[in-house]
Amino acid sequence: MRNYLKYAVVLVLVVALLALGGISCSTGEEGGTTPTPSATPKEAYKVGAVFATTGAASNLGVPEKQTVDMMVEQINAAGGINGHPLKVVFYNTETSAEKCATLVTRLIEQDNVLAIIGPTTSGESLAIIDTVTTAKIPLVSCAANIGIVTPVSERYWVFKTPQADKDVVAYIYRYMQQQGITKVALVTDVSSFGAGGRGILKSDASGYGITVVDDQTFTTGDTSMQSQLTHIKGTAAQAVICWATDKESAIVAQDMKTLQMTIPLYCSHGIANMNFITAAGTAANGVIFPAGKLLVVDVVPASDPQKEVLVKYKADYEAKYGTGTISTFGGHAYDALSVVVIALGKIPEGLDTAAARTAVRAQIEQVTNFAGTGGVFTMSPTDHLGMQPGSLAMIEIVDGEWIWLK
Amino acid sequence: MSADQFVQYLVSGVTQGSIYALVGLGFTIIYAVTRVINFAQGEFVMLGGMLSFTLARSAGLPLAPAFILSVLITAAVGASMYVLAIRTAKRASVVSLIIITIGAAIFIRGIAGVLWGVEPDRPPFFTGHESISFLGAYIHPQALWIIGTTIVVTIILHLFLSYTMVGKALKACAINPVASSLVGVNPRTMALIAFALAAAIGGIGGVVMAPLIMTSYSVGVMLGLKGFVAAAIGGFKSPVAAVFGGLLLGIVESLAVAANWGPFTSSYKDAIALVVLLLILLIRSGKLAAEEKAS
Amino acid sequence: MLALLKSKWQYPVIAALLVLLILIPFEGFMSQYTTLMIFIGISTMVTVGLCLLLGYTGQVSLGQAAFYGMGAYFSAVLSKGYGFNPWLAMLIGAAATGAFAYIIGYLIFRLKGNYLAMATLGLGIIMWILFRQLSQFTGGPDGMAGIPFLSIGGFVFDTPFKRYYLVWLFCLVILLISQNIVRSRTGRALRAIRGSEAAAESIGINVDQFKVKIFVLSAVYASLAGSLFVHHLRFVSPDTFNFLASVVLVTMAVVGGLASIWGAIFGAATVRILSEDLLLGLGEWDIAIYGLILMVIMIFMPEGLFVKLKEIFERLRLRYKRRGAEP
Amino acid sequence: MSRSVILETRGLSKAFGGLVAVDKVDLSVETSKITAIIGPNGAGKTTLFNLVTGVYPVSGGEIYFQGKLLNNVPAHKRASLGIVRTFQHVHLFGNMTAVENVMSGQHPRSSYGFFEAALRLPKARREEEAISLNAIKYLNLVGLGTYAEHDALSLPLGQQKLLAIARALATEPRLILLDEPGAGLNTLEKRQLSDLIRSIREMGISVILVEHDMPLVMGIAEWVIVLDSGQKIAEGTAAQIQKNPKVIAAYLGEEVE
Repeated sequence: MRNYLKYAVVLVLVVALLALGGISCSTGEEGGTTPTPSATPKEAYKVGAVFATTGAASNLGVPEKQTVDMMVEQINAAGGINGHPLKVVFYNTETSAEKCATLVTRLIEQDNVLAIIGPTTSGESLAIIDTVTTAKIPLVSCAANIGIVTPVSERYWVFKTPQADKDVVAYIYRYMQQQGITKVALVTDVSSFGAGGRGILKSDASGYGITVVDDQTFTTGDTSMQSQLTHIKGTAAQAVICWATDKESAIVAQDMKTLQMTIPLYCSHGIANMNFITAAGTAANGVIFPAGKLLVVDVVPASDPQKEVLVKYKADYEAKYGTGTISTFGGHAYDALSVVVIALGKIPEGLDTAAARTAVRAQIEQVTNFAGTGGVFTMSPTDHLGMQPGSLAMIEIVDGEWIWLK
Repeated sequence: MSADQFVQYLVSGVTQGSIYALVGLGFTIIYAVTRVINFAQGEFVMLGGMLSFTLARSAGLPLAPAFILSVLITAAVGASMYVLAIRTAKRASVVSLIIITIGAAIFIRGIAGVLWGVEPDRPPFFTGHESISFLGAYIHPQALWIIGTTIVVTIILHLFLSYTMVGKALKACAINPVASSLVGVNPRTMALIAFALAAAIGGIGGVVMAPLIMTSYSVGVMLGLKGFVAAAIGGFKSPVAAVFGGLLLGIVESLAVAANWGPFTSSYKDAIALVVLLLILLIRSGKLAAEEKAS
Repeated sequence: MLALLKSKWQYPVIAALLVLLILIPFEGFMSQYTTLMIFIGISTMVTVGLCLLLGYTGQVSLGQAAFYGMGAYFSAVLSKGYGFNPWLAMLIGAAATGAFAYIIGYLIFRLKGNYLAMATLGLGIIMWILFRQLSQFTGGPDGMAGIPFLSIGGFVFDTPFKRYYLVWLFCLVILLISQNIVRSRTGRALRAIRGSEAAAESIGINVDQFKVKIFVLSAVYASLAGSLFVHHLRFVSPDTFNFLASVVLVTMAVVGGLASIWGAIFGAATVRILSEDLLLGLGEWDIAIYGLILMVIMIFMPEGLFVKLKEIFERLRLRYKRRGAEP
Repeated sequence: MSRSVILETRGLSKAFGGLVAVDKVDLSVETSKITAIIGPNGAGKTTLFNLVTGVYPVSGGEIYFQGKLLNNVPAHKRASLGIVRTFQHVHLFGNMTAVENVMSGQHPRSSYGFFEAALRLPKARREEEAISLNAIKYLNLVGLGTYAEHDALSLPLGQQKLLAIARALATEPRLILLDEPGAGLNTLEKRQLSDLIRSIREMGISVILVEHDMPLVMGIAEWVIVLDSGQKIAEGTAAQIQKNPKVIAAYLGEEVE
């Protein structure tokens, strides 16, 4: 009897809070309320975006979000998509798979977006595949793990734009072969990104006549990798491969310098931004890593199909957010949103939400020879990444500059 | 493992240990006086680092003033945290107070994220960045600064607690708040001092370690956790115990990497360190129980 | 509170609110909150355990996410990896987690107060590391996707709509069970332990044994919640169960109010709704404001929302009565 | 040993580190009598209680309860054997009402566990009914029936002490040890206390009390044992004790009314 009453109290609060929630989200993002279907002929196309602008992957998520903000301004300034203004509803996942899942549901059910771009990390992406598939809404992920789009049969609604780790690893190993390196030591982050790289680095090494002589890891946020590197120093490794994002990679570079290790350091595309150079300082010198051509746009030949978009994107981004802020992560978001915009441009007028989502997915799969910042994309029913070869550049850092090692 | 390597492991371990110790000190001071585990301690360290970065790099202040200013501001933050959040919570139980410190940590981190952005920053090194050779091992000059600071801070703290009026009052309050209030020591004033002191030490730590380990709005989370473990190993007893805990933690982690046996690669180093913590706690609890019976 | 029972308008209110809880997931009503409510229900299940442990017995656990995670991973690994029936997997998970908690509790409860907090914290992080490193079973830091749905006979819980009722059924059952325990001989024993261990011993309460029992119970709650979590999200990854997750769970318990297991719903709802709904509009400031709100709640209602709400309720009732009295 | 002895100690000793708190004490307490243990501060009275109730392990000697060796019986088991104590610093359960405090005293006299409780099985209901009835009974016995629903700590000290006794009685003991029940009570309350202690004895429960208040002790105690610095220096009836030179010597400096 007493606990009946408590039910009452409990439910009152829950409902009250929920109601508040309703209010806030309608006041929250400007005009971000549910669209009244075919109210005005040219109502906005709504796209959802989920990026990790705080938490472990924030240094990837922030440029991604900033890129999207910039593109929305540009597209709407240019009259939108066939006269439809573009509206992006953005939420911060705080690099949490669980939170990401709730937010994506919110985008689908409350904001009625037509497509979703992001999230930033592989873990978050894998966490929402089921959600978007059951809800029948296209997702263009900005995360590395190839498992996000394979097997395609189970990923009907899911696409992604960043290079697959497998391709990047292959690119590094091929380069090492040329350099005559046969023994490497790995030092990788235990995070989703680092572990993904580590797995492929270990499994694919033999294919290039390379043996992994030491396999060290560290925890995201660790403040020193000296012990791991000391262990590596005791092996016959001819090079160190570090798979992590900028901060941890910078510490590895610095600790190698401290330990006066002379063997070269190869890093992942996770350090493709200025943060790494500013963080590692002089220790960044001589670090080699593969990345999209974005970083070395100046020396990309005019003949290159990407040249134009690379130049424009870099110019616009740095004009808006300051020189040296460019990063390939923002590029991934650029490619993701562009693919969606292309698709939106081709869907017929006056579809209801569900039909529009289906149409957008179909159109994304049709995208051919789209020159993005990360590479040239040709999607197909059998390939939801669709990145064409030759999109990567091997880059060395020399006196704080990115040099393309052709 | 060669002798040189072994020394190197120890050197790296001691460096890390000193970092953990500097964070652990703050935990210990506040816990001893207020019985509150201050989850915002890591954020104090973060503030020290970020402030010194802003003052040194952006405002172009020379090292000394940047150092002092950062520490003072951090101490002020700690004090105001006590006055605004902890002291105003009158009827709050210790658990509620702990949750308040968690709230404070999230708040400070959130503000920092907005003010400084999310990318890592590095204040200038105190003295160069060419590593120094030492018994066949190498050590970064900044690491020497960190170890030195830890030693100095610990000694000063020890002297402060043993020989000054305020210090003795703090100690008394730590041992028995009720009794000490009877002899005219105001626990609230002591708590205020404890928070300011802990924040200041956190700030000092942040300033000296930032050039080596870099700083960003979120470093407080991991450092706070390690510092807590350090303090826990030390039993939240005395500053010296906390430093011992920090060093032990650092060295265990380093040697765990060195061992590298079987499946236990370096990815288990944190786990191994925590197992050590658990063992120490269990062993101590035996003693604790005995003491309790005796008292 | 007893006096409250006399207020006559309670039954219609309760009825209305129960109907509301039932209606929430319906299209065009509040269906957009279905997912959020599911997660609130799941968090509540874990938080109830913490209320019993922390609020009634006075034992702090900073490692509850470990048990939450064990349930989740047992369900995920057994049902996806080894093709077990999900319900069986859930059962095995709960049993194994309970047994584990019993062994740990047996060792740990020689520790008092904050030592216990430290030990459970360490335990929680170790489990998190294991979830991450035993990748041959757990899928490592990327986690596992495509975990099967729960189903009864032919009826599959394949939509949030269906799972909403499943989760809340579990949640309410657990709340009622806990309610009964709290109101029983056992409940008094637990509160006695919190009140004075010496006195509890003196009247024949086996303090250590009860501590372990309640620790096991809270672990089992967490494990069940974890199982429901993976069968809802159909994905599991280690970071859901890291140190911060444990802290959030304790926060939920304290914010809701340790004085009553019903506080659990308030805690879970407040924390989740704040961070996953209310504050989303605030852009980059949301995290700072969340921290601020957390502090304010604790400063002005240290006993938690539930107690506060009871007070307000009581006041309203008295005013209502006085009105009735006046001619 | 004779039938009528309920508690007996032989060479009972307790040492904390160097300091010996209880030193080879031989006691034999008769059934359903009121026995008082007196002695100057630090005589080891409370330590003796803690040994009998199992709060401390003994350092030497034996404790027999109704002829059964008690040394290795854990504290919480002694209550179900029929030994219960009250505390100098009341130790009520602050997070409960008065009646709940007494109900928790019924713990060793009820048996239903987690499972029955969780599902409110008939057994649980039955026992709960009995428990609350008994609780009320003991509350009335100490004259607190009207305060059943009050928070335990909201009561004045005098009533708190009575409540603590009610809680102890609820364990249905054979022997109750009262640790300074009179401390901090006014004359009226003390008179009530004496009456209560007598009526407890009437219920056939043996009473041992440690008390500083001599009038109270001499008023009700049928047998008095005097401890000084851990050793038994005298025992006898109140009259005998008051004349005993050793006792007077021991109390020198402390006022004996």
